[in-house]
Amino acid sequence: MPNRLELSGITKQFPGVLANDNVSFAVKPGEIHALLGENGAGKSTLVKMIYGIMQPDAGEIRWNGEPVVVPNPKAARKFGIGMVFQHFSLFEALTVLENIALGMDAKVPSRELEARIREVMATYGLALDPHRTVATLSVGERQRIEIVRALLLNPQLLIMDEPTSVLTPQEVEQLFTVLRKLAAEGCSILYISHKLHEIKALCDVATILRGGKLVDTCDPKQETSRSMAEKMIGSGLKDIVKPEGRSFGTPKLVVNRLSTLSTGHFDIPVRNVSFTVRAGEILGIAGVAGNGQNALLDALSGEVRSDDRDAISIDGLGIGGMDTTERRRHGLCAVPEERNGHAAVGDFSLSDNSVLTARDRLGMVVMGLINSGAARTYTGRVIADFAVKALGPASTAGSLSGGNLQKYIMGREILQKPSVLVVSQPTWGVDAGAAAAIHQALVDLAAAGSAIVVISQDLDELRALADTLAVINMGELSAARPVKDFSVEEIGLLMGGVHGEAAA
Amino acid sequence: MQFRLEKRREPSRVVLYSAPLIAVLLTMFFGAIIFSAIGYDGVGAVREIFLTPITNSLKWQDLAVKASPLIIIGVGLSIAYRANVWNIGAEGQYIMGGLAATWVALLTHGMGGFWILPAMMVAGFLGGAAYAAIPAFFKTRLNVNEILTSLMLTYASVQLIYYLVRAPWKDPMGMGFPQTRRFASEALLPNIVPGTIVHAGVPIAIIVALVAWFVMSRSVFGYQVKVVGSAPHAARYGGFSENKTIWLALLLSGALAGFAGALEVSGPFQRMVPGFPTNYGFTAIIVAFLGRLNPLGVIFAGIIMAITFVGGEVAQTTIGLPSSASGIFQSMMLFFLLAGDILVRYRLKRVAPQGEARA
Amino acid sequence: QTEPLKIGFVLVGTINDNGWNYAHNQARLYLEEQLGDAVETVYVENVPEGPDCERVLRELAQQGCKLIFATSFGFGDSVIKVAEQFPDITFEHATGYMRSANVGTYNARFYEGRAVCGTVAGHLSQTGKAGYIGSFPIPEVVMGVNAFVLAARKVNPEFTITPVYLSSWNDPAKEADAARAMIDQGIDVIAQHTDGPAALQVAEERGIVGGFGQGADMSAFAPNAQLTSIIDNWGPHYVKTAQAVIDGTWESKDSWPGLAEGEVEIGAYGPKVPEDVVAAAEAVKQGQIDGSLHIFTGPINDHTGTERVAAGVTLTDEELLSMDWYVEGVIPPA
Amino acid sequence: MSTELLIAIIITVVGASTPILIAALGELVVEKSGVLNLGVEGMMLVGAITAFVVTFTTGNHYLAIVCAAGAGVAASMIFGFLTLSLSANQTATGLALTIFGTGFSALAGQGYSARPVTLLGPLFPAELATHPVWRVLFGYSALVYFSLIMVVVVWFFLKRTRAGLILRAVGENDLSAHSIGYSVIGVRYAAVAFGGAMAGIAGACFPLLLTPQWAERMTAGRGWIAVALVVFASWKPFRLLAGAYLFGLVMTMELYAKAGGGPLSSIPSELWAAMPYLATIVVLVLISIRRDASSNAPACLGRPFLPSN
Ligand SMILES: Nc1ncnc2c1ncn2[C@@H]1O[C@H](COP(=O)(O)OP(=O)(O)OP(=O)(O)O)[C@@H](O)[C@H]1O
Ligand SMILES: Nc1ncnc2c1ncn2[C@@H]1O[C@H](COP(=O)(O)OP(=O)(O)OP(=O)(O)O)[C@@H](O)[C@H]1O
Ligand SMILES: [Mg+2]
Ligand SMILES: [Mg+2]
Repeated sequence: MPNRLELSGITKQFPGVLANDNVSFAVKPGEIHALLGENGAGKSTLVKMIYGIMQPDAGEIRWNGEPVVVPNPKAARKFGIGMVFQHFSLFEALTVLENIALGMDAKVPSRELEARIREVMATYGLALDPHRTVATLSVGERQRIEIVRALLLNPQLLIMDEPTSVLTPQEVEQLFTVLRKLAAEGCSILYISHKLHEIKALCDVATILRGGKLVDTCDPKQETSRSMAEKMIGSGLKDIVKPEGRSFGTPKLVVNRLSTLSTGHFDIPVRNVSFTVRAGEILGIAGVAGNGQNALLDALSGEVRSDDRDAISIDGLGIGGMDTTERRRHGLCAVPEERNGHAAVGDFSLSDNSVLTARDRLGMVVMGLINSGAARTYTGRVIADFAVKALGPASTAGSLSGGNLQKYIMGREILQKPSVLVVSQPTWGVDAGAAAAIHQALVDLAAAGSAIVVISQDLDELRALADTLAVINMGELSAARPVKDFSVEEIGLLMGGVHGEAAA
Repeated sequence: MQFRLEKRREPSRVVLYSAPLIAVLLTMFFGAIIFSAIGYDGVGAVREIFLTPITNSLKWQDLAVKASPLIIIGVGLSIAYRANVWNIGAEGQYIMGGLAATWVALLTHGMGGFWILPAMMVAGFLGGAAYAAIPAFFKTRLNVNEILTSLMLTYASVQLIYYLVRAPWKDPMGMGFPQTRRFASEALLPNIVPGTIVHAGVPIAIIVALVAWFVMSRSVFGYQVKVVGSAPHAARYGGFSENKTIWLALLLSGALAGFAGALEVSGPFQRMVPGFPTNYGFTAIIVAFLGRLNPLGVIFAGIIMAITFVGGEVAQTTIGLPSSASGIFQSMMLFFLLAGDILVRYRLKRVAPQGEARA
Repeated sequence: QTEPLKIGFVLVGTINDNGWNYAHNQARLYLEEQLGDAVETVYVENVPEGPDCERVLRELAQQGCKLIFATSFGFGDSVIKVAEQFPDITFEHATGYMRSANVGTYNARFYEGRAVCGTVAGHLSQTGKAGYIGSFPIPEVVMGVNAFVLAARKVNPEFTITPVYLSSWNDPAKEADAARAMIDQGIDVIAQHTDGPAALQVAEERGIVGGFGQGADMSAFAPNAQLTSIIDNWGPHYVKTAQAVIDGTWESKDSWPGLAEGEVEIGAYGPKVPEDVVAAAEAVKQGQIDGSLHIFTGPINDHTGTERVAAGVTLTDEELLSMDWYVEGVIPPA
Repeated sequence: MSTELLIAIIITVVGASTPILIAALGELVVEKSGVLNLGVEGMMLVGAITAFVVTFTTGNHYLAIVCAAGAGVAASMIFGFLTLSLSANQTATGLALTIFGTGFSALAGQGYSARPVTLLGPLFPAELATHPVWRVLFGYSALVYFSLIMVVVVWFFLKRTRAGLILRAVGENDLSAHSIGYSVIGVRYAAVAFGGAMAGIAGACFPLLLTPQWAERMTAGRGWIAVALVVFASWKPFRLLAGAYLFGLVMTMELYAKAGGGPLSSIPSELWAAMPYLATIVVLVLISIRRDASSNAPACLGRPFLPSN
């Protein structure tokens, strides 16, 4: 039987970046094939060319043995290639049915389409109401739409670009069941993820890219996560150095029965959240995206102020009514999950971005005027200390890759030596090397006596980083316990909303 | 041979600042061709519209007087647009500023005092700001689109002039014609260059632009406006209130428009007339864009626009170009500028024809 | 060989407006035709009132115009100001009242034409109701409304007129809708003080008794509905003034000619106007030409019925030019 | 009020509302695709002069309407090219288009203002419309029926057709639509062209439906009202219909009140003239108080489409 998909010599040049350099590999029918690599290694670029979103500069794509050109996604779907994107491509204001209809090339009467959707969902055990508006759905449900949409085409190859970064362990397991079933039916799967233990559990073959070049093809079941990670980054991986048996100091950040109002249409507010973080402690907050993490971060950072002054206090001082600037003055820095446009301004230089949060703590403002020299100096330090790949303080934030921007943002906050730091998704989509560096910086900051709150959906990250852990679900926070007292299953159940006895 | 647009890593400053110049040159070039094609003296049109006002020193005073309100309003608008606040009702705020100043002038008619003129200026400021406060209120409270409210208010303000000069403010000595009395000398803006019509508003416009430039490029306020404009979420995160910025941007742009109105009514007009709305507020929108939303750029853009107006009249008398031609030249200039904008972020790259590329 | 006299015209609207500015431009062409090589003319259209006008006046002066006509009331301030700077240039300002050594004013007695139209309306209207579309209630317009209804009531004492002000200089669609609103409410004769033919066209379309051309003959737009028209004929005044400047005899004065001087003309009568009505109208016209009739001669009551002008008394020009009250028969707006 | 008068008022209101309705329907589709074209007034003027010139030279009203639509499309393509192909700022480009349309129509219309044409007559034979009540139904020209049919067509297109779904999707999330293989730029070009055609036809209403002549700037700001109406109607075609007629009513009521000399006629004419604009603001505010309205706004409205590749 010919290979389902065969790439030979695929090359794609972007200005200044060779995103794919002479990449060749093959995917067999029914094979679950992993595509691994650091940020910017060229994975997304490669699959976009397979799906016809971009065209290769050179090289050949063979489909079931035949050389083909994929001019656009429509043609790809005609071949039987389906794709689930790294960033969802859904229309919030439209219904599930409309969203799926949009993904179909042929016009199918909506009644018939609905019947087929129900059939596919029954076959693969996916539950969804076709008439719900997408905006009201959870992240996991949204992903199901994408999958159903791809499955309706009876694909012979399903491409999934980082599908699990937003799912609970249980949802991941469900997804894997579906994928294995599909593979058993002969559908090939090209699977991109940064989560190496998932790759080990799911995939038959792994192709590893580094700097756009194919560096290795291996059997993930024969490798360790560490060995694959080292192949990806091309050198040894550093471990987090976390001093054992630390003792924590006095309570620094105390949150007492914090509630927020429902703001927008579909944001989940938090209810009655209480926790305490002591000096030197890292508190991890786990949870599936969309369970109130954003509201919690906004409330802690001061973007949304509380009516109750004492709902949040630092070193005993109630700061609930203060805005972000005042809170920063009192030592609380925060990093939201969205980098470009929230934590940083894409159009501004890095130097100007430093003014955004560091202007008061580092004296960048004199009599209402900005001291741009001070901002430049500080930015230079951040770039140097956090190995940010940028031309200099004058580069615009938008010109940095996501990972480098994240390093800059973390550096900008950490070097302000906050006494309390709240971060959300500190390493989302960041590659292993950069993630390790960020983790180490957080640990070092805690060791120097700061209290840190890490909100993350990545359980591996939390288990490696946090001292204590709490789980957020539907806006409510479970009690915090030392992280080693939790099992993965228990966290997963808490994330899914099952509490107490049921979890035991 | 084909061209392709390719994104630049960093926006090009060279293109950013040269684009307006290129737009003007392209307008001259294509304007000449187009107007020749439809039977006018195209080259003459371009010469008279763009060059005569600069080369004829008699026209300089006209340029200065015409440009100064455009600059003052354009500076305010450029700040508002930076904040992503689309105030297109500057004409209405200009009118309200003029009316507020007129009100002071009529109220104080017959009283002497050096304070009258400053009071009129303050009234103009407040009048414009107050009128801009209406869209600001609705925008921040109810998220009503400020483009529409500010524009609709402009139409309403024109009617307010008509009403006031026809009824309560009518000049008792004016033979029943709809206009106010001529202001007393204390309420008139002084001339600063004897023998010309250059009034105090001209240097004021330059000062306003310079101060605005300094504030926008150096101060926290300028920073705040820019952050809110390009990334409102980031602004909130950085401790800047979006609503407060919208208020400030609208009030400031309204106040400057109103100030321009006060200067105009006390300077060139010397009384309120139904013809007071002369589209300065709308033209200043073009000025703001042509000036790249930068107060220094606005000075030059204001002068360029003034040139096209003054030159448009010259061309009417010398070569019989219809008055509608200036509008066409102005819109062409803006079209070319907006088209050229893309080259700030992208570059044109020559690509080999299809087929050759795929070896 | 002497240089031709260069004459500038400043127009507030476009020469294509079918009305006021059109008439001035026609007169300019007439002037060129009459005086030939002795004159050279230029014009600037769409000149806003205010400082822009000032600039245009200076531009014309700098270009060597020795005589400048500014044809809109709102140009007054600018004319006075610029005239001071150019004492050797002659300025003439239409419909204004401010004069100086080198500024004269001129206007035309349109109300005389209105009286002729009112006479026709009084005879022909079946409902006895006329409408009058204007942009703003300025004395010029008020005078016209009053003259019209005074003449009509001499024929039909029950005659009334309803002025409608649009608060806009140029919105033909609104003028047309105003005409429709009038016709729908029983008005069968429409006069307008706005420049376009919109109202007449509606009259034509609806087949009511009719209306009157304003500023120019508009029978092309309403061959049946145009009963007659008031034609602005500025030509003779322009020729006279230019000649006076050439001869060096010009002096600053106010000139307010009317039917007698040919400055205001009554156009051809429409097919709907019978002989006897033409005769009656011509009589009113002749009366005004020979001075036997002045439409604003008392007794005149205002719209509340109080006597405003005693019998035998005629309003002075001064009083006419600042007229802000309506005569009996006008249904006054706000 | 007599029935006759009532009917007469209705007929005038319908006429006054029709151009606004047509232009606003076009703009609604444009905005649904995520584009804000503020050049409606300019495109209407281009349509008006085109319709006039064609009627004047050929006497064929229907040809004039088609040409006006074509001219509107041509004008809209300037906007489309700048904002879609070159990602220029939509607000500024729209304003420039209005300035351009005003200047262009004035230039093209030179020499045409002293020329009469005839209105487009009623669509149905006069016998159908003899009785006043029948006149309300059958007494209008084709433009009026066109506007009403287009309300239904636009509604059906957006709600019930696949193309409409794609158009909404593009306005909702351009990047996603792009990534599943729809041509965002293509869809938006089509929408902008449709908006241009409708604005052109709306312009044609001025010489063909309202007043058979050409006058510079004869649309007198109604294009802006059309833009405002789209928000007013929260992007819903039938609400747009109601809104346009409400405005036609406000604008016309003034004239009936004054011409009739009733108590309403004592309101100063300046206040009357300002009323449609003030009413627009009031309604925008009322609509916004009900929060759901803005949620119907296309999420990408006015933002340039900048795909990463
Ligand atoms: N048009 C372009 N011209 C030049 N460089 C570009 C262009 N578009 C993107 N880039 C480069 O792409 C990078 C940003 O892309 P992207 O965010 O996909 O990076 P990444 O390496 O995949 O990081 P991450 O996965 O963390 O987001 C930057 O390095 C930027 O310089
Ligand atoms: N549209 C683009 N224009 C220019 N450069 C690009 C573009 N898209 C991606 N790149 C660059 O190409 C390289 C490969 O990017 P790609 O998105 O394929 O990485 P990736 O392996 O998917 O990374 P990640 O793990 O962060 O998703 C990066 O350096 C990126 O900066
Ligand atoms: Mg990436
Ligand atoms: Mg990727």
